[in-house]
Amino acid sequence: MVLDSGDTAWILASTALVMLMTPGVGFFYGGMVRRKNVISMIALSFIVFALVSIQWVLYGYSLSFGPDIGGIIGGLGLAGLTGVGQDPTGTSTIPALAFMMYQLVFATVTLAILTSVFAERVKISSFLIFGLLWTTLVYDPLAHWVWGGGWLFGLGALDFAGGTVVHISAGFSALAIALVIGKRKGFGVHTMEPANIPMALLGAALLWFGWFGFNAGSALAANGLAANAFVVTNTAAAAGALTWMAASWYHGRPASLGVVSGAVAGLVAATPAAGFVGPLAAIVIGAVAGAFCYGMMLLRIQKGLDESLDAWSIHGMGGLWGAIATGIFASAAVNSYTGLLSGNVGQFTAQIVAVGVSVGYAFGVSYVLARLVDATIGLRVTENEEYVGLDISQHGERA
Amino acid sequence: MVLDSGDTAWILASTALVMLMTPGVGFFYGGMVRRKNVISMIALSFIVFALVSIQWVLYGYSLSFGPDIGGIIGGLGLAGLTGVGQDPTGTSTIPALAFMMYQLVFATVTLAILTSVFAERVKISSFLIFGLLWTTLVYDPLAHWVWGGGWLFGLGALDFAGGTVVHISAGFSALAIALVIGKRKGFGVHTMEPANIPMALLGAALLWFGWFGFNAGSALAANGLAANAFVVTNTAAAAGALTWMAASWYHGRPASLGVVSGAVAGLVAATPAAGFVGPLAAIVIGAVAGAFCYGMMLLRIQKGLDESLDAWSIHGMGGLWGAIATGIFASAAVNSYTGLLSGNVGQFTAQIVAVGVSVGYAFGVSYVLARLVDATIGLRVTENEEYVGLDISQHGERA
Amino acid sequence: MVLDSGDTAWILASTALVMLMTPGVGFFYGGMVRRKNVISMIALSFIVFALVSIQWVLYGYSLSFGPDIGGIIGGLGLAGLTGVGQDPTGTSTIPALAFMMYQLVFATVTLAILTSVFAERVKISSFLIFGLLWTTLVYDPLAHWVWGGGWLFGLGALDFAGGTVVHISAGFSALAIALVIGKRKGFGVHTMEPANIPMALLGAALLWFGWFGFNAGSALAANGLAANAFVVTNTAAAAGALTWMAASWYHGRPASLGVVSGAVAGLVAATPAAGFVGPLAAIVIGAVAGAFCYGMMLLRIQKGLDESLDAWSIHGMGGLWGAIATGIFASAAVNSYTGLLSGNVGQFTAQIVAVGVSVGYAFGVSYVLARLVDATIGLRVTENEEYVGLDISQHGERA
Amino acid sequence: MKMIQAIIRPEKLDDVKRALEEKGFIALTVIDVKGRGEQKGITLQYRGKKMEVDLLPKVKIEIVVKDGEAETAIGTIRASARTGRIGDGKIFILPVEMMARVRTDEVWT
Amino acid sequence: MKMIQAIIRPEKLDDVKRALEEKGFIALTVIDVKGRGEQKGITLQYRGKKMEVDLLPKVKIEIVVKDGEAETAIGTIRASARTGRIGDGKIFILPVEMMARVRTDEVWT
Amino acid sequence: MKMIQAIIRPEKLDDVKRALEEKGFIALTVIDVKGRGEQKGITLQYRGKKMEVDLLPKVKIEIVVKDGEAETAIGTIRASARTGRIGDGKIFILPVEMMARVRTDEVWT
Ligand SMILES: Nc1ncnc2c1ncn2[C@@H]1O[C@H](COP(=O)(O)OP(=O)(O)O)[C@@H](O)[C@H]1O
Ligand SMILES: Nc1ncnc2c1ncn2[C@@H]1O[C@H](COP(=O)(O)OP(=O)(O)O)[C@@H](O)[C@H]1O
Ligand SMILES: Nc1ncnc2c1ncn2[C@@H]1O[C@H](COP(=O)(O)OP(=O)(O)O)[C@@H](O)[C@H]1O
Repeated sequence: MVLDSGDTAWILASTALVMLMTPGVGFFYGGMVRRKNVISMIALSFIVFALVSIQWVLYGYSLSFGPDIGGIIGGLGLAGLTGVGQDPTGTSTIPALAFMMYQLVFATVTLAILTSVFAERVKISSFLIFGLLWTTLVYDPLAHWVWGGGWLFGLGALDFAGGTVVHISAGFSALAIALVIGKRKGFGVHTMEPANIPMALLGAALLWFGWFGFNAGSALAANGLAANAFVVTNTAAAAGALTWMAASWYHGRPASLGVVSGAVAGLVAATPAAGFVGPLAAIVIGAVAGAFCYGMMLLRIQKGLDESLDAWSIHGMGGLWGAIATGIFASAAVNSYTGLLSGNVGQFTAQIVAVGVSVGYAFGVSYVLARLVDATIGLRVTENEEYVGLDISQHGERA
Repeated sequence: MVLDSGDTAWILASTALVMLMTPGVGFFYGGMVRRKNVISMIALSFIVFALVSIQWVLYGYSLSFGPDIGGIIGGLGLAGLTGVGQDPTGTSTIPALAFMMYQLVFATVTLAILTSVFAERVKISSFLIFGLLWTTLVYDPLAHWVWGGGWLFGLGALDFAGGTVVHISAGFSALAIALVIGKRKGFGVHTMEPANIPMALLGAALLWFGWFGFNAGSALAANGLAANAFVVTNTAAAAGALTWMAASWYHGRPASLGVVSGAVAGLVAATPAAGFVGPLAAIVIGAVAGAFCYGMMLLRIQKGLDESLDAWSIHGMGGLWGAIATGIFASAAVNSYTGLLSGNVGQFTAQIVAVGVSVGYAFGVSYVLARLVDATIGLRVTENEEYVGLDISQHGERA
Repeated sequence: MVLDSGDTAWILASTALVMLMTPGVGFFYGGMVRRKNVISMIALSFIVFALVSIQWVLYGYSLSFGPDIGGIIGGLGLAGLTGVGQDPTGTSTIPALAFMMYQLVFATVTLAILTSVFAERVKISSFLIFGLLWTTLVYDPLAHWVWGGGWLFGLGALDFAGGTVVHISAGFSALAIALVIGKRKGFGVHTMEPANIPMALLGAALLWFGWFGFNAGSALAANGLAANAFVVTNTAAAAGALTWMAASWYHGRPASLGVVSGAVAGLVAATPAAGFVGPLAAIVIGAVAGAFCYGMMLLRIQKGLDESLDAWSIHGMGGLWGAIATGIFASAAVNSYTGLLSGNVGQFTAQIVAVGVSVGYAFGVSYVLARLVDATIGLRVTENEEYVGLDISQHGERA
Repeated sequence: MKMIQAIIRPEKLDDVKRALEEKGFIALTVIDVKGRGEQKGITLQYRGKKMEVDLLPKVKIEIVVKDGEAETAIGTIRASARTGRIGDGKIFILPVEMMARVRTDEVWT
Repeated sequence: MKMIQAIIRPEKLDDVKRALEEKGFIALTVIDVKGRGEQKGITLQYRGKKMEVDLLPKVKIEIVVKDGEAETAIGTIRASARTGRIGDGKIFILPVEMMARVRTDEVWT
Repeated sequence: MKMIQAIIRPEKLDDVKRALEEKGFIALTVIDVKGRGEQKGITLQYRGKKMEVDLLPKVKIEIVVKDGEAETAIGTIRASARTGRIGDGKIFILPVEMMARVRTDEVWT
């Protein structure tokens, strides 16, 4: 189709918004670790961004969106962006390069979320290698399956902006890696106070802001569907913020970190659903997400699991709930799909399958990769380096 | 009318920009309070955002923009966003949902501005209740009167992006509440040094950035008028920054907080005028705003009034000046309206009336609401909680 | 031509993005100076923004883009924005006011970059005067020569988004001023630890984010060329980040400030090239920029030159490399221009000439201006003021 | 000589500094500390439960004075730092055997 | 009276505070410091080269106690701050000639 | 034993640390403080008016040494911290009655 300047303007703006989410994750996480690891945490987000940007241009985009090979993976036909041009292709109204770039920022933020489990203990060289393997072997195939014409897409599973590809995959990968990398020294023994809560709140603000590009941009056009996704995103975030706040208030005081964690939970849950459900369903989806992810966080802590910054409980479980909720609340009034509430059991099961597959694939491959890297070059820094902190030991800097 | 993708792209982008203003206010204010209340101040902005987001979707939008009831208030016909769809309505070229969402972020930032007067002493539970009452009983009616087809609109008062609805209402409400909630302990006795000036500057940067969405987005289209509003906004901000800087330099040193306060004063004053006046008028409007609001701040301090972060002197008085200036400088070369300078006395009086009504309504209702909440559940924390700081006493966190 | 709402939406959004770069520079630089000068550094960026905003509206835009006078400068026909209206002019599809505003934010960020060399020692009053002279006598003419129809444009030199006008001019001016203003007391004697590395990283994130508006906006339309520029920008930044990281790793540890400095180097180098080269060339351009600018920084330090925050080595030399690289890699597949690799030697020499002229003009005039201001009112604060820090001595504030 | 260490409320620092100045005690060193007194900080009621905020921000002033001046200095600090409410602080006197100036070779004992 | 100054690991502060509390030592002052011990901080291996991180964050606790109580306080701190690894810290005892309360006119010597 | 407290310019910390190290004084504690000397900080001229910046950032070094080593330590600090300009700092010596290691049961008196 012919290029539409309005649609293109919106996609370019959305891409910039989503780009900001990667440092946003960095500041969100960086504010929550201990003082001696703040820079390390933010630096990881920049390094992720640079690394995946190059990987994606060289071959990642092609693996995800290149010519389908048996429903499993894309071919290398688009490697180096050969043939990815300034004109729209197919039914698209935006430049092929804009679509590629928009997908790039999704790939980067996914790996950024995953840094949660590496917090305060990862060796930077090992992280670089692991990250490259992970984005190639976990993210790229999943993106192909769901969005690139792969087999999950064929199954009819709905995922508007990446509940499975981004959030479930990052969250459950984090869970798997947590089992391999082990707890931070002193976890559960000393209190580990967040270094800089205002910084974490800044990160959350950037995330909320950027998420409008993430979800509303996924309409790939500046149209009514984008507006719907925008509203659903914001509404779910607000509802999640309020229920997490209420739940944590009930257990003590309403921490600011709880408010924003709830918002992120709502944003995550809205991600697969934003283009399929309406604003009132968004309230339910977000509200459940806030309370549910809060509970999952408590469960994680109770189990003594050091998945340090809750990629699993918020992104993994929030994404899981959002994907299922899409199968429940999808409404023909919004888009041409219906869910369980409209009597469409098929959609609901398709969602469950997609969730199951994503969970299993992400968890399994990540576990194997983490063991591999750990067994060869070691994922963790030495005990002394961990004690001194990664800022000094890995970067030679002090916050 | 039919949907225009360019206009829609710009409104969606503008909505995201304005959304960022709410945490922007949080950081701006958070940097200026004492260290023990920084988190509290930022958290209030997030809580405001979540609260008003849900209120607006449930019934706030309907009260403001629903079917007019006697010029006073909108009916509940649009409650729960029933009938607010993906298509444009009337002469609009953007999705009805996009318009709703754009208005939502205005409602949130207005309540965020109002947190100024609650700084360092409000009980969070009382704030939640007060905030909900205020946005429902002050903001929603005012928005209806000016933008929703209510009686002030009928009078012909001009308010491009919210000088009355947003700034006068927040500013004069803050003044009223200041009389009820009382001074912070130690106000005027001890120096209260701002905790983190760079954080306040960051907030100001986000405000300036977001304000382009606020004012230029109010054209509701990506057109020449939007461009004019964009230019007027920036020019007035710059002029305000320079005059406040000069005035404060004259009295001592040019503090960075003065520079950005002047910019905010200019932005506020540009808000009602942006779509009606040209760039040279913007220099005058902004320059006067910077010096005038600086004087109002000095007056407030001299009167011993603890309207802590100057919502009144900057937003209230800046909005008042901007609304009147619109009646002076409105030019047919920009839009189809003229002001006093073009000999249109009628417009000037309409502006005065609108200002008077907004000031009176906001001040009066806010005063009553504040007394009510204070008399029942109490607006303030206990003296000990105030001494310890709201971060710990209300949120259990330390910055 | 007729106004295109999509193009206008993108330019307005881009303008907002670029606006954010000026405080972005403030935070980037502010985080790298010593604690006692953090506010000063950020404040300079706000002051620059306000000052140039007014200058540009009054006469700066006219000098740059007004009716050409002998290829040297624009006339005052557009002073006070007379005749700069809401409609597009010529072949443009965006409001003339939008184009003016977009150019304004370029002028501001250029002067912001230049604050590097004034860090921690400039008298604020002198900076105001110098800044006004510089933007008028260096920036405005250069902008006219390259973009406003002046003589360099006639030569056929390519500069997509400001490699010469913005980066070479700021960078080499900084070099010249460094020779006049002299070293900070204690430079090379005491270690000068950066006050707040996370703040510098935040500034870098805002720069990267805003740069999409800078480069992709320079297509002045939401089209395939904008998408290409967007991709080239991001790819070069990522490559620059990785090579600077690798180079600094080789010499010790991979500092986070190195990662983002490399990204900025890549962004700078991409600036002149973004609309003329493809993504693979961007990898080369960015990769070379990261390593090359790192080397230039080492050289500067080794020479004992206190061009404090590396405007010269990153912007000056990065811009120089980018401008030359444009002459090498320009490809007809991207835009209608070719470079050396396609056998077009003429383009390559045109680039060299443009670089030489910009370097010479910026360096020469800046040197003279700096001496002039230094000889009359003095560029530096007193030794005691410098010791106490500019935050207190110039602004009366503490970070 | 004596070192007087006074732990006071941060918001009283300006008052204390001014009062000391008037009595001729110019030189001093200030340190940000956290502390709790015998009553264990401040107890807040929170939804029925009690919560103790035990380490509150305080400011520590250190002044080294001649033996005979300690009395006056302490009196001045006490008068200017007192609010009468719990948390006003404590003053300690430690013996100092010698004081030396870095800039010159002066020494006091 | 005696001033006990104990320099300990920051992560042990809660334990030490609690232990002191149990023994009846409520009042104390806490200061963030950096320090290095005789073994010059921590040595890291880095690509063949050694790198010394010499100033590590520590916490200093100051408690003023009656002469007879010093022994117990020191024992309590030692027991609760010890991990057995290098960097556990040091304890110093300084003589205090007088302690005064700001809020009242009480004085202890 | 003696506790040497030296208040120096922050930018001299590295020099002082290195100088002490060379003389065998490895262990030390560093505290960020603010202070003013007898000349009341630094006076700036500002548009005709005078402005006093009275609390300037300083660094305090604390070293506990054996009685006989105090002299050397002080000399070393003085030599390495001196710039000759106002604000170079002061050094105090306080008596220490006992020093104990947390990690072991060692005690020095
Ligand atoms: N025995 C002590 N040892 C060390 N510090 C003390 C001691 N007593 C009080 N302090 C310090 O003085 C501060 C104020 O003491 P506090 O007991 O609150 O004053 P008050 O005497 O009014 O009750 C405490 O926060 C603590 O820092
Ligand atoms: N002689 C000393 N003077 C001043 N401070 C000291 C001295 N010895 C130790 N410290 C402080 O105690 C901290 C812990 O000492 P360290 O030597 O690491 O303990 P350990 O005795 O287990 O080796 C140091 O970081 C330093 O702050
Ligand atoms: N009598 C004192 N008591 C406590 N601290 C002091 C005293 N004299 C100096 N200081 C500390 O030493 C620092 C440097 O002292 P200063 O007087 O500036 O040095 P100089 O001796 O060169 O004039 C001061 O900022 C203050 O912190």
